[in-house]
Amino acid sequence: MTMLGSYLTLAAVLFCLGLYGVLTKRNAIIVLLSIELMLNAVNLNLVAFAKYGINASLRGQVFSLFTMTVAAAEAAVGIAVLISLYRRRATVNVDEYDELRR
Amino acid sequence: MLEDIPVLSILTFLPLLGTLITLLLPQSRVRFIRGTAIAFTFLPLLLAIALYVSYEPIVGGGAFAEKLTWLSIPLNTEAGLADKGATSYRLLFDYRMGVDGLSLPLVLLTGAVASMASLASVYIRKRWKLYYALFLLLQTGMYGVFLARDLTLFFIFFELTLIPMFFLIGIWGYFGREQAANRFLVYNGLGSAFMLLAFLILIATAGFSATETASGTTLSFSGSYEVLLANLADPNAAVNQDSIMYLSDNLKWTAFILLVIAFGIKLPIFPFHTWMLKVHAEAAPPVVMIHSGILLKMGAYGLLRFGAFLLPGQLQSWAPVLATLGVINIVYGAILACAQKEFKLVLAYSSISHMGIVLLGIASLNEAGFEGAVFQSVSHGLISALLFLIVGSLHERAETTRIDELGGLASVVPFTSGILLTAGLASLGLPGLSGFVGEFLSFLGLFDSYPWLVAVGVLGLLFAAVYVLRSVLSMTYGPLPDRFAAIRDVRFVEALPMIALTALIVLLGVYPALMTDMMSHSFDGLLKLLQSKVGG
Amino acid sequence: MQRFWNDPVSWGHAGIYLLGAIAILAVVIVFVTYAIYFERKVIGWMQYRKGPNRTGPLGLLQTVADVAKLLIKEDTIPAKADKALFILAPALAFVPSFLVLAIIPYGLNLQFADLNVGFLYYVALSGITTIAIILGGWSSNNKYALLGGMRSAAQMISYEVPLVLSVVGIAMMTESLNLREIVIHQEGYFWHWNFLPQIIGFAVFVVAAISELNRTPFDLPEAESELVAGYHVEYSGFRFAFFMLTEYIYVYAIACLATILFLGGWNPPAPQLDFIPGLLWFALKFAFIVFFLFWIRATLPRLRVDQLMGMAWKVLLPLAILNIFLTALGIEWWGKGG
Amino acid sequence: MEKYANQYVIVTIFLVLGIVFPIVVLQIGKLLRPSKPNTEKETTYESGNEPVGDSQIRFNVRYYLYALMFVIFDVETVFLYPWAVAYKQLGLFALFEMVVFVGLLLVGLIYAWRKKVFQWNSI
Amino acid sequence: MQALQTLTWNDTWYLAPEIVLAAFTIALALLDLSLPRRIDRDIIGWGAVLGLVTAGVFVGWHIHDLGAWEKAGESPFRNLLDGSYRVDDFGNLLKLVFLGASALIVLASLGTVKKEEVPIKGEFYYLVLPAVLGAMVMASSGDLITLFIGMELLGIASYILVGVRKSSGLSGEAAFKYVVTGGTASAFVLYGMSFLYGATGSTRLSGIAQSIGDAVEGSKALVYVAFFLMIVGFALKLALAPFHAWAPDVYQGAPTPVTSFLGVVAKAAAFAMLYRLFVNTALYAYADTAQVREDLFLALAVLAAAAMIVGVAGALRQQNAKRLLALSGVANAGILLVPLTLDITSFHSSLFSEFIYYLLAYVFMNVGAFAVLTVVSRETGSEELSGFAGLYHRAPWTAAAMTALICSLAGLPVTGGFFGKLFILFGTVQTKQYWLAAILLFTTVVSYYLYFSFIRQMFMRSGDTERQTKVPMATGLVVWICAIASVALGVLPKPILEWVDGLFSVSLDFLSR
Repeated sequence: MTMLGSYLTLAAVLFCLGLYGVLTKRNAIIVLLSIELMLNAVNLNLVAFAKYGINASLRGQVFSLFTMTVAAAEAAVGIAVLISLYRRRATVNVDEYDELRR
Repeated sequence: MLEDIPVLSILTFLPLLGTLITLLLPQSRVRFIRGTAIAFTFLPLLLAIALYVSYEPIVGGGAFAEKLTWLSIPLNTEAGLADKGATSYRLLFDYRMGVDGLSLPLVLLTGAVASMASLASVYIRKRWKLYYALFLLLQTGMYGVFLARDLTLFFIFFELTLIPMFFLIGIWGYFGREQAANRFLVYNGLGSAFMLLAFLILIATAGFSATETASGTTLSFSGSYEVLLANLADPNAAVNQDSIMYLSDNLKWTAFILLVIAFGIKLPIFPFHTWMLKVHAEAAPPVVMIHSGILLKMGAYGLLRFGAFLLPGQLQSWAPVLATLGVINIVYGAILACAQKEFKLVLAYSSISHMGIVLLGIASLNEAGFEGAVFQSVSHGLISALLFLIVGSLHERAETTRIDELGGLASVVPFTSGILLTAGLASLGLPGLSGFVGEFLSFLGLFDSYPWLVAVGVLGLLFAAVYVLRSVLSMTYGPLPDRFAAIRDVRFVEALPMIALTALIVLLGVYPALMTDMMSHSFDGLLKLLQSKVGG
Repeated sequence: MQRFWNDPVSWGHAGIYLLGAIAILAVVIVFVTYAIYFERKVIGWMQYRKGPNRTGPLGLLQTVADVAKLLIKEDTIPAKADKALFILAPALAFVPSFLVLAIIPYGLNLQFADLNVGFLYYVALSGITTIAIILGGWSSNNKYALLGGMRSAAQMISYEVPLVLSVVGIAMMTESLNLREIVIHQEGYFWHWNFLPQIIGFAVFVVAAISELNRTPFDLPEAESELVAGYHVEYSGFRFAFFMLTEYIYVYAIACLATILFLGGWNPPAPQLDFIPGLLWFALKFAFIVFFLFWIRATLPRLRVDQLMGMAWKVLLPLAILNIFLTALGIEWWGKGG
Repeated sequence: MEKYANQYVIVTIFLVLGIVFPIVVLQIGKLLRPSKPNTEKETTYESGNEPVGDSQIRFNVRYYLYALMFVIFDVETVFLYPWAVAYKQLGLFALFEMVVFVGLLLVGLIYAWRKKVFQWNSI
Repeated sequence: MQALQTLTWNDTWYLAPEIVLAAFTIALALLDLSLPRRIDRDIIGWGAVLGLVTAGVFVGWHIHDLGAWEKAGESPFRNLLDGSYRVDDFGNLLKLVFLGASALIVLASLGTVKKEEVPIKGEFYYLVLPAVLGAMVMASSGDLITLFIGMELLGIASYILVGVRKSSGLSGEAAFKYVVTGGTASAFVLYGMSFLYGATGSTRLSGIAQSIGDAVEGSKALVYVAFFLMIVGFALKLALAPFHAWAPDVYQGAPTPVTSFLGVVAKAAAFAMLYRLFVNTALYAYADTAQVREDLFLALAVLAAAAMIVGVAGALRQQNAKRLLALSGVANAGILLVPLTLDITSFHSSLFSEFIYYLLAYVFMNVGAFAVLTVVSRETGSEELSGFAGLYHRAPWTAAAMTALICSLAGLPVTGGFFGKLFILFGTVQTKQYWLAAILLFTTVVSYYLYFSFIRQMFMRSGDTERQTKVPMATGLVVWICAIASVALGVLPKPILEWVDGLFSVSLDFLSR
C-alpha cells in the first residue's frame, strides 16, 4: 500500500499546485494550464486506485481516458474563448478582465 | 337564510370579483370604475350587517362555518409509516371559514371603514383604475384574515393584504411614499415570517391527526384551527411524549414568542412601531384610513386568536410582560404625541397609545379585558378612520396638516371642525363616545389582575387629553392665517362618510351592548381553560 | 533480445541492452550517412547528373566529410537568441527520434522492446519532436526561423491526425497495436499484406508520413526559396547536424513502420520464399520505401502552404475516416476471421 | 510481469543513450571546433539585411485554430483505438455507435470547413 | 470481472430522448452551415424548440411506460449498460423540467436575440441542445463516469453559449471566468470521485452503494475526503456561497437567454447529480454511515444557509437587473439545496417532491423574469434596474405578468414560489431543522425588498419614454406561460404533487438496483 500512498501524495501535491495556480496566477493561459494540472492529478489518482486500490479493475483507467478527453475539449474551448477575448482586450492578464465588476 | 349559502366566502370574494371587473373596464371611464368599486365595497358591508343580524351568540359561528378540502398534499410514505398501519399520509391545507364573536365585530369594522374609505377616495387624483383594483383586492385580504379558520389560509390572506397595501402606499402617497412602502413591506414581511414559522411548528406537531376511513387510516398534518385547538387543549397529548402530537414546552414557548413578535409588529408594540409612523405620515388619506382603521387590528386579532386561544398557558405566564408592554405603549405614544407638530404624527402616536390599551385588555386574562380589547380595536378603528378622513379633507384644502401652520379653521370650515372636535373627544375617551367604552372595559379587566399597572396606564390617558385638546383646539380656534381664508367647507361626498362614522362612534358609545353581546360566549372556552390552569 | 524478455531484470541484461542500443545507434548513423549519399546520388541520377563522386571511391566518403566538417565548424549562437532553449532544441528533437527505434521489430526474433501499444508509442514520442522544432524556431529569435517553426508545427500536427487514423484499419484487422503481432498477422502471400486490403489507409499513411517528415513536396517549413532554411536558419555546426540526424532517423523509422504496418514486415511475398531470411525481406522493403521517398522528392514540386493544410484536413482526414468504416464493413462482410 | 519490466528497461536505456549521445558529441565538438565569436557573427540572420525589431512576435491566430482542431481529432483517436482493437468482439452495433461518434466529429470538421478555418490566406 | 454489457438496439428506445436531441443538434448544425447567409436563423431556433419538444414527448412516453410497469408489478426503472445509465422516474421528471425550461428559454429568445448582439444566432440556438443533453445525462446516470461526461457536456456547451456574443468583451470575459470556475469545479468533483472510486472500488453508483458501508469501516477518512471534495466542486458549480463570486459576473456578461439557461437548467442538473451522488450511494442503508451522513448533510445545510444569506445580502446592493437575478439565483440554489439536507425519517421522506416542486416554480419564475428582462433591455438598451422604470405605462400587461413573477420569486401567496417554499419549510420543521427554517424565512423577507425594487421601478417611477414597448410574440407567449404557471402552481399545487408522488419513490428510484 505504500505505492498507493506515494501516488496519492503526488496527486495531492499536483492538485494543490494546480489550485494554487488557478487562484494566484495572472496569465490566463497559465490559469488554464493549472486547471489541466488539477485534472491530471485526478488521472494519477484514478490510475493509482485502478492498480492498487481495493477491487483493482480497469474502471479507473477507463475513467482517466474520459477525463483526458474531456480535459482536452475543455482546454480547446478555454483557449478559443481566450482567443476571442484577447482580440477584444489585447491582454492575457486576468487582472485586467475586470469590466464586469462594478 | 344565510346559513344555506357560503356567506363568508361570498363576503370575502365579492371585492375580488370587483377587482376583476374593474380591471376589465376601460381606463377612461373613471366614474364607472369608481361606481363599481364603491358598489363592491358596500355589498360586503351589507352582507356583514346581515351576518350580524342573524348571528346568535349561543350558537357561535358554527352556523356559517364553511369547510372544504383545498389542498391535500401527499407526503411520501415509504420511510416507515407502514408499521403505523397508515394507508395514506398527507399534508392538509383546508379552506375553512368561520365567524365568532371575536371576528364578527372586526368584520363589521372592516366593512364600515372600507366603505367610508371608498367614498373618501375622491382624494385620489391619478391612476384610478389601478387604485380601485388594488383597493378591492385589499378588502378581500382583510375579510379573509378575520374569517379564515385555517392557519395557512390565514397566512395567505395576511400576505394578501401586504401586496396591495404596498402599492397603495407607494404609488398614491406623499413625498416619502416609496420609503414608507418599503418599510411597510419589510417590517410586515418580517412579522409574517415569524408567524409562518410559529404556524409551521404548530402544524408539524399539534396539527397531526389520524382519521379512520373505510379504506384505512389516514395520517395527516393539518393547519385547521379546530384540529389544533382540540389537540392543544388535549391534556393527554402533553403527557405522552412519544406522540408526534407532543409539543414540548420549549417549542410552545418558541411558537408563542414568535407569534407575539409577529403580531406585535403589526399592532405595533413599542420597539417595532417605527414603520407605522412613516406609513401614517406618507400614505394617502383613504389608505391610512384602512391602514390605521383595520390593518393594525389584525395584530390584535391574531394575538387573541392564535396567541390566546391556542397557547393560553404561555399567555398566562407572559401576561405581566404583555401588560407592561401595553403600558409602555400607552405612555410612550401619549408623551410623543404631545411633542408632535404634524397632526398626522399626533394621530400616529395616539394610535400607538391606543393599541397599548388593546394589549392591556389581552393581558388582563378575563372576560372584561378581552371584550375591552376587541371593543377598543373597533372603536379606535372607527375613530382613527374618521380622523384621517378629516386630515384628508384638510390637506386637500390647506395643503398642510401641521398644527403650527393651521388655526382658526372653525370660522371657515365649521362642519369639519365640529366633526374634528367630536372625533378628538372620542379619541381621548369622553364618556358617551365609543372610545370610552373600550378603555373602560380594558382597564376594568386589568384592574382585576394588575391594579398597579392601571394607575400608570391611566396616567397615559391624561396625556391623551393634553395632546388631543392641544392639537384640535389650536387647529380650530385662534387666528386664521390669511391664506386659508378662501377655503370652503366639505362637499357632500366627503360629509357623508364623516357623518356616518361619527354616528357609529356615538352609537357604540351610548349602546355598547350592540357589540359586547355578540362577544359573550366567544371567550367562554378560553376562560375555562385559563381558570383550570390557574386552579391546577 | 527476445530470449531475455522473460528473465528477471538484472544489471547483466541491462548491459546487453545497452550494447544493443549502442549498436543500433551505430547502424542508424551509418544509415543516415549513406542515406544522404544515396539521396544525392538518386536525385542526381534522376536529373541526369552524377551526384557526389569526388571524395572517396564513387564519392562514398562525401557525407563522412560533410559530417566531419560540421563537427569542427564554429558554433555560433545569435546574441538575441534564448540560449538555454536554443541549446536544448536539437537534443530534444533527437531524443524521441532515437527512442522510437526501441520498438521496431526487424524480424520475428529481432526486436528490442515489444510493447502492446507499439504504434501509439511511436506516435506519442514523435510528437515531442514537434515541440523541439517550435523551440528551435522560437529561441533563434529570427523571423524566418519562427515562421518555419510555426509552419512546421501546424503541418506536423495536421498530418498527425490522418497518420494516426490511417492505421486504425490495421488495428481493427489485427485486434492489436503490437507491431510484432501486426506483422505476424500478415503472414502468407503478399496479398495478405495490409497494403492491399488497406489500400486507402496505405495511401493516406504514405502521404501523411512524407509530410510528417517535412520532406519535399511538403517541406514548407524549410522552404529554401521562402524561408531560407526554416526553423534551423540560425543553427550551425553539430547542432544543425542533430536536426538533420533527427530528420533522417525519422526517415528510417517511417520506412520501417511502413514496412511493418503495410508491407508485411519480414514476411516473404510468398511462403515458399521463406528460405531467404526475414531480415533480408525486411531490408528490401525498407530500401524500397526509402528509395520511394527520394523518388518523390526528385519528382514532385513543393506544394503551396494553403494547399498543404487543406490537403490534410479536407482530403486525408475524410479519407482516413472512410477507410475505418470501409474496414469495419469489410470485417462484417467477410467475417471476423479475416 | 518480467516481460514488461524488461521492455521498460530497454526503453529507459534508449532514453538515457539518446540524452547522453548529443551531450557527448557536442562536448567532443567543443574540443575540436574553433570559437571566435564576434558581434557580426552573432547578429540575427536576415538574408544580409540589418535585422529590424524583435522577432519573437505574436504569430497568426490561425496556428491556434489548427492546434485546437488537432486537440479535438487527436483525442478522438483515444476512443477509436480501443474500439478498433476490440471491434471484432463488439459487433455491428458498435459500428453504429462509432458512426455516431465520428459523425459528430465530422460535423465539427464540416463546421470548421464552412467557417473557413482551413483557408490559409496569409503567412 | 463482469461480462461486458454493450448497448443494444433495444436500449435505443430508452435513450430515445437523448438520441433525438443529438440528432437534432447535428441536423440543425448542418442546416445552419448549409443555409445561405441572408436567411434568418430563427428557423434554427424553431427547429431547436421542435427538438426539445420531441424529446419531451419521448420522456413523457417513458414515464407512461414506467407507470404501466409499476402497475404490472415490474420494477419501474430500466438499467442500461449494466447500470451505468438508468431510466427511472427521478431522471424522467427532471428531464421534463430541463426540456420544458429550455424550450421556454429558446422560445423567449426567438425574436429578441438580435443579430448585432449575437452574430452567430444559429449556433446559439443549436448549442442549447447538447447542453440540455448533458443535463439529461446527469439526471439519469448510474455511474460516475457517465455523470462526469454529462456534467462536462453541459459545461462545455454552456461555456460556448456564454461567450457566444463574440463582439462583446463582456461576453468573452464572462465566458473565460466561467471556463475557469467551471474547470476548477470539475476538477474538484472529479478529484472527489476518484477518492470515492478508491474507497469503494467501483464507479457504478450501485457498486458504491453496496460497498460504502465497508468503505466507511475501512477508511473513513477517504470517504470524507471524497464527499467533501465533491461538495466543494458542486458548491462552485451551483454558485453556493462562499463559492458564488463568479456568478454575477458570468450572468451579467452572458446573453440574457443564456443567463436564464445557466440559472435554471445548469443548476437543476447539478442538483440532479447531487441527488444521484448523495442519495443513491445509500448512506442511509448502513449504521456505520450514519455519522458520515450527518456530517455531510450538515455541511450541505450550512452551505445552503450561507447561500441564502449571501445571495440575498449581495443582491440588495445591485443595480443591474441581471446581477440581481444572478444573486437571487444563488439564494434560490440555497433553498433548493435544503430538501436534500433533510434527514429521511419515518415522518419525512418527501424530499424529492419538495425539491422538484420548488424547482418547477423556480423554472417558471426565473425564465419568465429573464424573458421580461430581454424585452426591457431590448427596448431601453440597458440591463439596469432603472430600465424597468415606468414599464407599467409602456406595457401594462407585461408589467402585470412581471408582478406575478416577482411575487413568485419573493414567495408571496398564492404563487408557486410560495408553496414551494412552504413545503420545504414544512420539511425542515418536520425534521426539526428549525434554524434552517428560520434562515430561509428571514432571507425570504429580506428578499421582498429586493424583488419589490422591480415593482417600485415598474409602477412608481416614470421612464424616459412613454412609447409603447413592443413585445415580440414568442417572448410574450413565454412571459405569459410563466406568469400563469407561477400563479397556477400556487393555486393548485395538488395535481402536480399527486402526480410526482405517484411516480417517484425513494426506494425504487434511489435505493433499488
